[in-house]
Amino acid sequence: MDPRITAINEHVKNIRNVIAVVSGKGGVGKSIISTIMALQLSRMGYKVGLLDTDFTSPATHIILNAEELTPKEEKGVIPPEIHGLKYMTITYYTKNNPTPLRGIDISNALIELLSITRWGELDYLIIDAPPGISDIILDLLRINWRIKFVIVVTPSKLAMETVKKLIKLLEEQSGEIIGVIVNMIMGIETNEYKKLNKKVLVEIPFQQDLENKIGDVESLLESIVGRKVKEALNLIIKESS
Amino acid sequence: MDPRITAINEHVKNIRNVIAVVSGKGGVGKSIISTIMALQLSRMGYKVGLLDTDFTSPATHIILNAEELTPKEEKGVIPPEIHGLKYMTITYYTKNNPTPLRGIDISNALIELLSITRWGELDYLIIDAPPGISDIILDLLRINWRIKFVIVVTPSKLAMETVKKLIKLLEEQSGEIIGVIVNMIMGIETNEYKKLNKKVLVEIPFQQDLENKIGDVESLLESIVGRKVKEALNLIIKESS
Amino acid sequence: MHEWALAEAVVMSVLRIAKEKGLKEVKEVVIKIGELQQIDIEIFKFALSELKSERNLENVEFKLETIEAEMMCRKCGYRWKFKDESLSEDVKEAIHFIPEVAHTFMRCQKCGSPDFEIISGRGVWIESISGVT
Amino acid sequence: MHEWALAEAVVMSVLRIAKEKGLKEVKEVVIKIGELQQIDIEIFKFALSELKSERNLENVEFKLETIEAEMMCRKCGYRWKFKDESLSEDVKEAIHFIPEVAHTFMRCQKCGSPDFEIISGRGVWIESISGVT
Ligand SMILES: Nc1ncnc2c1ncn2[C@@H]1O[C@H](COP(=O)(O)OP(=O)(O)O)[C@@H](O)[C@H]1O
Ligand SMILES: Nc1ncnc2c1ncn2[C@@H]1O[C@H](COP(=O)(O)OP(=O)(O)O)[C@@H](O)[C@H]1O
Ligand SMILES: [Mg+2]
Ligand SMILES: [Mg+2]
Ligand SMILES: [Mg+2]
Ligand SMILES: [Mg+2]
Ligand code: NI
Ligand code: NI
Ligand SMILES: [Zn+2]
Ligand SMILES: [Zn+2]
Repeated sequence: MDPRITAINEHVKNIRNVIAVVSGKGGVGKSIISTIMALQLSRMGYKVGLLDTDFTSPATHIILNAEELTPKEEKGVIPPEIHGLKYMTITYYTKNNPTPLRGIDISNALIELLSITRWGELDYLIIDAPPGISDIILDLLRINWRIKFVIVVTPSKLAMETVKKLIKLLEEQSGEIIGVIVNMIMGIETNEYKKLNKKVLVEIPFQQDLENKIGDVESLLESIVGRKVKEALNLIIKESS
Repeated sequence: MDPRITAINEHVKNIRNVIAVVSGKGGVGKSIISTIMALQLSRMGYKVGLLDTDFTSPATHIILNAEELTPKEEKGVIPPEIHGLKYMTITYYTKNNPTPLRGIDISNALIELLSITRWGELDYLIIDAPPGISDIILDLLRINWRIKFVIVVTPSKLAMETVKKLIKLLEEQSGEIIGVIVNMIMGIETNEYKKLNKKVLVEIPFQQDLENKIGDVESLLESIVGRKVKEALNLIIKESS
Repeated sequence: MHEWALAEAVVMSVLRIAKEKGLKEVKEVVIKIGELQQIDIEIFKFALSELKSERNLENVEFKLETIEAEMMCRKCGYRWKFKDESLSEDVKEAIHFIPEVAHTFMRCQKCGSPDFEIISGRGVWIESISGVT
Repeated sequence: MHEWALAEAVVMSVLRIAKEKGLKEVKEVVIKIGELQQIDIEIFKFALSELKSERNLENVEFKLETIEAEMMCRKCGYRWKFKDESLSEDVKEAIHFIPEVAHTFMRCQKCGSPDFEIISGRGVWIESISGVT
């Protein structure tokens, strides 16, 4: 009997909305978008948590410039606050060392983190998911909580191929899909993503100077991507209220 | 006693060079580059195999437009030939259905595929790796063969973060790194990848119309990306001979 | 007919283990065959006997035992047997080659999840080897 | 001091299992504690006793047993024990929170691989519960 699963339900009891930013495909902008989502929600006055579950290739700590934080222990682990977010990442413990984890370890690390983290009361917990349709996606579906999914895709045949599969899986497994964010639009691509038959929350253009804004939260939020993510959030909030 | 590991050594005995295209980061171009590498080598007259190990989010079958193939059975599995390549992918068996696999299944599928596939004599086996630093990377390091790694990175802080970790791991584990391919260069980025202290095999520009060439092998090979990958290959071949 | 590849794998492993154990002559090899992979036992036996003579293992007796395949759902805990699945020939064929493809085509018979563990009946393995040292 | 969170997890699970089993009163709970996580047993016991009175479990006896942590390398098969590692306090602290972080900081003591299985001594779990139905 593993007591952690029971503990998780207790620790997420006071979280009103759990939103996982997923794709199956890598490099489509899940980390950028999930981080900006969390930041924008916090600016809107909500109580927000951000959890990076891409344990072997985390990125959110770079986007947030959060390399100096350490969580406090107090009847569990208290997520440090940064830019108004309660933020949890494995990099608190691994620093910038390689972290080769097999799937079973990834799954255990997720369950462990969720069972010791004391988020307290939250309006939104945003989860940044790793690429692949593997342990993390299956665990997010296995835990008994009211999780919703935001799908990120780019207008590329290669991204579309995997996203179609993920959507099929989530629908079959009664995963609630809020909608699709189409990222890195450059103008000349196919509009095939319209055939996904999912609500398109927002179309985000490719923004060439985004790179310079990584690690600088203020200019990230004011950037085109930052503003487009906010548009998507307005739709999401309307839906969930 | 699992007899498959012994079998693998037998089946890869007549492969002169095994090259895995890896990154840790998703969406940097591993699948495009590994596929083009295999195709270009074949055009140069080498006997080439291509193995897609991104089982949950495969892409090479789309790039090759290889959705109609099925392998033959003959004292094992004979990889179908397409555009001159011996090509193996899990999509022969899963078609376009979602394939949610935990890490342990991904590892088992790789070992199974390698132990039943009869590549015959090959000059090069190119392996397209999934994102993450997880089961596939660890298995490629565990199998006792002379594997070499080509690292793909983009000039993004987020890609760099993970690639640095992967390089550190491979070096520590005596994995042979041929060099780094820097993909999707747009001009204004940092040159931080020069600090990786690895031979840069080629710098590939961001090619806006690449999307239209996916599935069309001829124009892919003639594209800028196609020609740049060939430049990298010329260096790789010189090294390995 | 990739039974041949599996038989080859077994025979090569037997040779390797015999060497490691310092066996002069191998007498008996017990092989367990997971049901999931639906090995054609007759072809497998034939391949083994052909390979025996090729590899100087004439005096070995191969004992085969099929292990029933059983799955357990990671989501709801339900257990069920492969023999209770009704799969198309195409799907069986796919699982024959790569057992993990089961997660593409099979679902927990109680809750519908693809997230199950194959708790028995996967793969082909050597249970024991005995002989003369 | 996330011993408290672990104790809470145990107590909540005990309550849930007792309900499922239809136990009117829980008498004894056997808890196994993996060495890898380096739980402070005194704090853990204190947390359990505090939680006992909060949750109407006054009469329960908690029996704690520490399980030695052992690793096995997936590359070379070598086995070694956690107590033979010499890790810095920072690293121990990290493993205390997320045992998987062991793969960041520990290596097979024979071949240097990070690809090892923790074959025993990971986590905290309830071995058995007994009581009056
Ligand atoms: N709209 C955009 N315009 C330009 N670059 C983007 C955009 N969205 C993301 N990127 C860049 O693409 C890369 C992948 O983004 P990331 O958030 O790490 O994706 P994922 O988490 O899906 O792997 C990063 O270098 C990021 O800066
Ligand atoms: N040099 C390039 N210029 C423009 N687009 C590229 C380039 N290289 C790759 N891409 C595109 O980037 C996306 C990710 O490529 P892919 O090969 O699938 O990466 P990975 O295998 O690393 O996930 C695809 O849509 C691909 O078409
Ligand atoms: Mg990411
Ligand atoms: Mg991330
Ligand atoms: Mg790929
Ligand atoms: Mg691929
Ligand atoms: Ni067969
Ligand atoms: Ni603690
Ligand atoms: Zn089930
Ligand atoms: Zn070892």
